[in-house]
Amino acid sequence: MLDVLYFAWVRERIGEPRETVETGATTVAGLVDELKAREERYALAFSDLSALRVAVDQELADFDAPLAGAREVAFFPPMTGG
Amino acid sequence: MLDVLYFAWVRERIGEPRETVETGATTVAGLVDELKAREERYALAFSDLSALRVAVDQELADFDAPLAGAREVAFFPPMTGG
Amino acid sequence: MRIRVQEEPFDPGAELDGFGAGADVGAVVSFTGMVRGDGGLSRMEIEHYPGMTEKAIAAIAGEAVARWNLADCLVIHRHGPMRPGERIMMVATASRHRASAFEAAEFLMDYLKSRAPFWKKEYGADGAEWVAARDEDEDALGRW
Amino acid sequence: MRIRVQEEPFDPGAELDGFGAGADVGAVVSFTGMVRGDGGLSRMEIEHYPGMTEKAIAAIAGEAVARWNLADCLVIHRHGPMRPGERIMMVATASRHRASAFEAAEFLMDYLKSRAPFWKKEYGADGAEWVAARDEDEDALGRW
Repeated sequence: MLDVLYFAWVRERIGEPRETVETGATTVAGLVDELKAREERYALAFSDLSALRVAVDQELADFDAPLAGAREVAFFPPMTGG
Repeated sequence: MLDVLYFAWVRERIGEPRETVETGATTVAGLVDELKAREERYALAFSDLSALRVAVDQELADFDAPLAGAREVAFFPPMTGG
Repeated sequence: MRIRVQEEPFDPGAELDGFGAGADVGAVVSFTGMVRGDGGLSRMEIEHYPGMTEKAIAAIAGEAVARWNLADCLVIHRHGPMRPGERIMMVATASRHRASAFEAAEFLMDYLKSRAPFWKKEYGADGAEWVAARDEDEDALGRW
Repeated sequence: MRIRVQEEPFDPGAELDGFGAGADVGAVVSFTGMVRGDGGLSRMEIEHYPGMTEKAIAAIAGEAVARWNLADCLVIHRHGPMRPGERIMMVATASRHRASAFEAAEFLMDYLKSRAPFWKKEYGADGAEWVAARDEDEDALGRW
């Protein structure tokens, strides 16, 4: 069981801010593939990974980061704070 | 008739903050030579010109700056504001 | 070190009151960022990632304190709706010397811009748009 | 543009209140310099050149405003006696963008340090001494 969070336009494309997923994926990229296979809105949101950033348990991570032990994964565009 | 001002340790060595001098000097350097010839305290204050800065009519100037039309000349060490 | 993530406005003058007090502090630098009303912008909305935001800012501020040996460091960043002229965020640094206070403040700004989980959405004459990150902002991290 | 040369203390928070207000200002940077109590320093005295001081600061601030297209610029510099922990001076800059506000503030500091007629005398355990200008301060002007 993994909490998956979406922010900014990723959230808008997917249509919800968070969901809990049952996944067998061992990496972030594996999780993305599972989500893309689900529905068109996920395929659209994840169509260009270079435009996305990911955090695993609230730390910035790469798409090949392992999911073992992770409780929370978040997807969002590059940050624009400051 | 020229007002001559001294600041910081130049003022302390010369012993007064300002004086009015009658001078025939045409440049700052000429004025310095006249002052040095006056008394030991001036010779001491002006012994190392590289340690001094000069302003003519409240604008930073060089020692070879002309005195024509000047009303006020000031001598002081490099500034330490901020 | 004082870090706040909040929806409410803040008063930079009041925040700086007493900041950096102490006989070994010679320099305090502050930066305040405001919403500009460029190109018909009527409002802005900032989304953030509660939980991660605080952690990310604490890590960035902690690195600034360690690297420039700061006596104190302050970061305030708002989220939610804001109008032109309103303050978005501020940082302040207190240090022995001027150069380190300036450098640390610029470091904080560069990292907050690209490494703290905030996203700006602008509402203007042509509708709403998420602000795109700029390559220069990412490149700016290279100087540290 | 606001320039003040004064003996009295000042309150940076109050000075920043309302500074840089306006819909085209996105960034305000401030710097405040304080007396450090290093090496047994008990007090400091700042001498200046009344008349020239104001002109020199106005020229420096005017150049900063023109060069970085500042929306506003503030310089306050004290003279007279001061104790450790007291504020000596402050500058503030208001600009559209962050980089120009930071650069202009650093420019102001570099020039005020070496081109405004102030001289510091420090009173410590070993007596009184005029602060010597440092080569680095003069060199710093080379970057502008």
